[in-house]
Amino acid sequence: MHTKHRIELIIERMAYKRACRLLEAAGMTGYTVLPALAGFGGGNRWQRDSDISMARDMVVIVSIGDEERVQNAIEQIESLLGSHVGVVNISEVRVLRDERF
Amino acid sequence: MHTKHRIELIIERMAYKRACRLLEAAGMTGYTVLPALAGFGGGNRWQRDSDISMARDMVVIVSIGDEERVQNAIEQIESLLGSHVGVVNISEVRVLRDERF
Amino acid sequence: MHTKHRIELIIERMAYKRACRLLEAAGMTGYTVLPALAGFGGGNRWQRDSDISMARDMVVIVSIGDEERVQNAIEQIESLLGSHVGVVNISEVRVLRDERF
Amino acid sequence: MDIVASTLLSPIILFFMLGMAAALLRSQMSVPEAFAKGLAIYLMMAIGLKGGVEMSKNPLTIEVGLVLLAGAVLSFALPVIAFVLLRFTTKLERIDAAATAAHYGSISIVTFVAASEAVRASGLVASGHMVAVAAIMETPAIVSALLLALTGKQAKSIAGAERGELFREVALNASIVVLVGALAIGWIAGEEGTQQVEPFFVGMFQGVLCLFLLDMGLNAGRGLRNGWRSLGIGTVGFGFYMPLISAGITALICMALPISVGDAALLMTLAASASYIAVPAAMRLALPEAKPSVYLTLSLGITFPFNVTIGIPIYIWLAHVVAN
Amino acid sequence: MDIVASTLLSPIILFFMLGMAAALLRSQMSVPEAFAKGLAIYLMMAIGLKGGVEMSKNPLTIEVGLVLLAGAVLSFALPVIAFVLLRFTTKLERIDAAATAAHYGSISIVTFVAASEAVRASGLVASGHMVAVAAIMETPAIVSALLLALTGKQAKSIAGAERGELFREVALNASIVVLVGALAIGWIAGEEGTQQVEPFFVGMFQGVLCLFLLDMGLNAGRGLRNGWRSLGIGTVGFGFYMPLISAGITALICMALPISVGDAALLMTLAASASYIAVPAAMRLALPEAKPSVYLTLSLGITFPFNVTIGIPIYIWLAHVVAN
Amino acid sequence: MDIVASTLLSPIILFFMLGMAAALLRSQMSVPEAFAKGLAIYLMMAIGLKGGVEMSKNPLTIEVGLVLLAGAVLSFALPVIAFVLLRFTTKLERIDAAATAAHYGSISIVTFVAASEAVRASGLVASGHMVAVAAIMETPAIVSALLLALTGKQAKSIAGAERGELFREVALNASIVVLVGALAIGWIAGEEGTQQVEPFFVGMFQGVLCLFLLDMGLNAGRGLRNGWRSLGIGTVGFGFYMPLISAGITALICMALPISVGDAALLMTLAASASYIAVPAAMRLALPEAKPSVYLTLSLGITFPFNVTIGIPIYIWLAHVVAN
Ligand SMILES: Nc1ncnc2c1ncn2[C@@H]1O[C@H](COP(=O)(O)O)[C@@H](O)[C@H]1O
Ligand SMILES: Nc1ncnc2c1ncn2[C@@H]1O[C@H](COP(=O)(O)O)[C@@H](O)[C@H]1O
Ligand SMILES: Nc1ncnc2c1ncn2[C@@H]1O[C@H](COP(=O)(O)O)[C@@H](O)[C@H]1O
Ligand code: NA
Ligand code: NA
Ligand code: NA
Repeated sequence: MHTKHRIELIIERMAYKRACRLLEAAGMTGYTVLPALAGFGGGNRWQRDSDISMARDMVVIVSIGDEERVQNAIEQIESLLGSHVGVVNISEVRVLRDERF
Repeated sequence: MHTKHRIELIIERMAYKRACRLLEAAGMTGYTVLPALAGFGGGNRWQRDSDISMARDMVVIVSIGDEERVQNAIEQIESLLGSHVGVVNISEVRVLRDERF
Repeated sequence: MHTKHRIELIIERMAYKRACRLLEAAGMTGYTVLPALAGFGGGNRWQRDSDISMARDMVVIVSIGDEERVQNAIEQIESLLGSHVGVVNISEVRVLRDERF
Repeated sequence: MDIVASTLLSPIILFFMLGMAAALLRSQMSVPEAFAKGLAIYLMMAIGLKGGVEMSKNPLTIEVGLVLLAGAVLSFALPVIAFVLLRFTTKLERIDAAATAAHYGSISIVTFVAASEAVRASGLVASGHMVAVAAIMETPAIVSALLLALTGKQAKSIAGAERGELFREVALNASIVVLVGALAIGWIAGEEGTQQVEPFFVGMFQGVLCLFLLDMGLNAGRGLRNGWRSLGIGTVGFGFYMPLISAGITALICMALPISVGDAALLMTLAASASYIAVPAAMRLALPEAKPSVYLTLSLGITFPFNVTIGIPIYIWLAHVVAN
Repeated sequence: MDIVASTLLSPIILFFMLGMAAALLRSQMSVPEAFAKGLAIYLMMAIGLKGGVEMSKNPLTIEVGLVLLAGAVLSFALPVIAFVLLRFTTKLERIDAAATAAHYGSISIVTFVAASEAVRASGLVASGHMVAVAAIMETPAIVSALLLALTGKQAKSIAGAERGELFREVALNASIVVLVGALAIGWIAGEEGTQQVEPFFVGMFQGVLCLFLLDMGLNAGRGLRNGWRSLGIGTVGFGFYMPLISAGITALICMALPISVGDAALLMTLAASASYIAVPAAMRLALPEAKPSVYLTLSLGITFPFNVTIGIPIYIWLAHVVAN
Repeated sequence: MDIVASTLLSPIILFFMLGMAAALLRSQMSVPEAFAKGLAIYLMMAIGLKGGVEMSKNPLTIEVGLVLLAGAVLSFALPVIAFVLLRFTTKLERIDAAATAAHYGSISIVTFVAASEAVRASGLVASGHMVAVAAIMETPAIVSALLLALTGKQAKSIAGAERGELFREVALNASIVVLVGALAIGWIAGEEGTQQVEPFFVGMFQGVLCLFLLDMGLNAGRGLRNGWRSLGIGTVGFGFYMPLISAGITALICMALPISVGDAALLMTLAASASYIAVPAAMRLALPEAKPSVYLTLSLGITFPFNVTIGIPIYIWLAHVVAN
């Protein structure tokens, strides 16, 4: 078991490809994007099935990698987040198969 | 980077608005709800696409906030969970943009 | 509040039932499966809505349990992962209602 | 019997059986939930519109009012019978018995549609206002069952701010909104006004129903395969005899009502059918401790297949006996 | 007026009102997003094909070119007017005003369809190339609004590699791809070539529209209920008077154009309608700081209901005045 | 040639090309997966029912049995040829070559449908039992390819408890369940019994196909754009010449079979088509180490577009040569 860092980035669905490109550029070897169903932030609630434009939909991007790359990725994401509504959190996790990261 | 707490609440889809209202009441500044596809608990399996009533569907609510509010939220959720089938876990994470929480 | 371990297993949708069976066999009392929308790994990107075969879809399995069972589960999953493309991570979390795990 | 054969060999029922067989053989195929929910909304719109258009052709009479009243009373009363039977003949806990009882007092709109087809196929005529009866029977059973559950000690679970939420779920769930709304729209717009939407809502109806019943078969089969172990033999039996009891009671009521054979057959079917969409959802809110594996397996895995195959021909036959 | 009654009592609008009422009464029902998006694609295919087939019957004339040009100019110009009005009469920030302005310069294809039905119902004729006008009006408003936003200091947000992404979202979004594509296919295949797909794309159209408008009503009502608090009275008012201003300006232009009454009514409707699918998505990419709760509540919660109920009859009446 | 033009200019193919063009131009539009999967189930039901109804009109003859047998043999044998070609002409690993071979032995039902339309459009007649041939050809190729893969050392991967799961996925996947089930239902219910569902399953078929092919075009284009870099030139070439080889071999077999021109064209199309729904899913279970970016890019990104545009006219022409 090896210690890695896990980024969890909650961001607008429309902007997720931008964030993904940043993760790739920062050298992360993989990520997975999960759809959200509903949420609340800044005093506003949203719900996927009540908005056909998808303009308020959010997704959660999970990416696991070693400390250095994650640090790298976070710096880039920080600037992206300047204009977007996302929330990002990082935690330490243990993983199998170190060679994959 | 600032340390925050991350609540992850797995609860019935039909009841998620109740849980969300508690989170809002506890002062959490945001949360995101993810749909689940399938699951297992109490000896029973369920699958989203095999149940048109959605009565067994679960969702995962993720909410990040400071320790105090999370503590506050958890107390409220504990009473809600008395009758519901949810599972809740809390972990420590680091976040960007402290001012948003 | 009690300390438990949280497994997060990212695996092909087609193979998730195999992983679930292993978790059940390892004595985990529950798990929840979340659908993914898109992802990147091994140099390839995928997107759910661009592939009607679902052959590239991934899911995220979250399962919370006590240390011993999680250890047990991980050993089994390690062998499953031999042939599958999954990523697995483990973290420590605090939970309510110890008796449910 | 001829009705039995023509019911069992109609494409609708054959697709249901196909789905059920596939699920029991453990095929992994499934109809995506979002698609099936969309079809369900279509079906309720189509049923409501049809009923509304037909109602617009005839004046509302006292006879219609009596049938509506009979429906409401049945929906209130049947859960009490179901609850007592479950408590005496099975080991189900009070709360599971009450939740299950709610399902059997309420109705299954797909069973209603299947019966409407069978009624038409056997040369009978059914009235448009039976859709209104279906709508009216959705809710009282839930209220009735909650009262049964709350006489126990779980009372706290529906206190406070959640009552509003529960009320909206019970009174404004998708089935009721769409069914009653489409009924009203059909009534307002009338035959002429709905002519342009007829190819979609009338022409496609039977076909969409096939697709939907394929999914229902998959759901029913899967529910049965996963759930039957958690049910005792008494509970399984209940899934078979309760519809017959409900239909029998309704038959008695029909003898006292000025009701046509076709309408009587549909009223019996409504009474005999068990909800598997609206009520399970409401129960999750109102009685979260009740086990879905009990009530869903019973209503969807046992009673629904029983009704659409064997039940409906029985109810039509019974209608010939009690009405005229 | 007769048009008003027949518009308001058509099943399409009644289903819209049903959805809106259900949402305002806080019903939890919803149409799954995946299903609604599928229906939206169907509708755009059907509209495009119909327009293309009709265009294939007539040669392209200079008159058609003039109407297309008028549409493009309106789409460019209206956001400027909307922006100025919002900045002077409301407290919206520059970026929110610009994002909102983009919506009002662009168009709502469902409003267009509802107007087409009303035009037809009132005995007028509309041309196939109005679909091309609709397609052409989708995009210029976005460009115009971005220029307005960027004259402020947010300029950095659309720099660099993101411009390509934004261009593709704006020029190749689903509405434009499907609408323009289907228009071309209808044109190429002609009446004969599309005969086989007619039962689906023509026969089902009105019915699918009912289902879609039920969902639109739910969305609009929910948007309104959640969002109205965040809008000042001036902003709410804008949602009502801006469509009238747009239609009025278009009416003036129509007086100078060789345009039929039916086409004029549609052009006014296009100008008066506000986007709630393509533009919000583009704004999320281009101006992520702008608040969706402002522009979506306005366009979907206020202007869309206004247009499909009261607006369209007004525009048809106005078309009789200015065109012939 | 006339067939080529009428194939290429039919709305179905034009919508496919629209989708492909949009994806290659990097439009972000997409058809939600849940909706597309729902349409796929509809299409398979419609195809199965149609075949079944037609089969119910004619007795089953030895000739039919021979064509079914030919289909099964082809599905078994073609993967061997594909595998050998891939191993000798490309750098693909054994497991990737085997997984790809499975796709080319199995069939694409949408290609089959497109060919059926083209056959009909060129004045030929095809038999209902060709749907049964399609169903029979789905599976043997998978078995054959697994044997090829397992003669290597990956043998362990299909051991133990997973064999049952794999068997169910292969023998009871959605395509087979729905196709064979609907075929049987069409056969049982016959023309009269399915009359009520005809407006949905026959009338809508062409239109739904347009919508589905728009999505297929998007998928194919996106697959091609993302995947072509990971394929060598030899592998890309295989995607073009393998369908021709399969069709050629089938042509030889057709010379020995008592088969009509229309049926021969369809049999060649089935042989030439490559699976992109059922087989990829099965490969993920059976050979998870094989790369989807190889086999999906080939079957969906190259062979499918090739077949529906150029291939089908060639096979129809070839059918005229070998059958009569
Ligand atoms: N503290 C939080 N925890 C989890 N999700 C959040 C949080 N804050 C915001 N979100 C998500 O981000 C979306 C936009 O929030 P905001 O950036 O506050 O407007 C919300 O609708 C939520 O889905
Ligand atoms: N230990 C667990 N880890 C993750 N999810 C769980 C766990 N236990 C229960 N769940 C989820 O909660 C649902 C209800 O479980 P239960 O409350 O045990 O009936 C399950 O179907 C799972 O989706
Ligand atoms: N480091 C990672 N973090 C999160 N998800 C990953 C990671 N690596 C791979 N994945 C997911 O697993 C899928 C297959 O990746 P791979 O096993 O690298 O081919 C990807 O498409 C992602 O969805
Ligand atoms: Na009942
Ligand atoms: Na406009
Ligand atoms: Na083949």
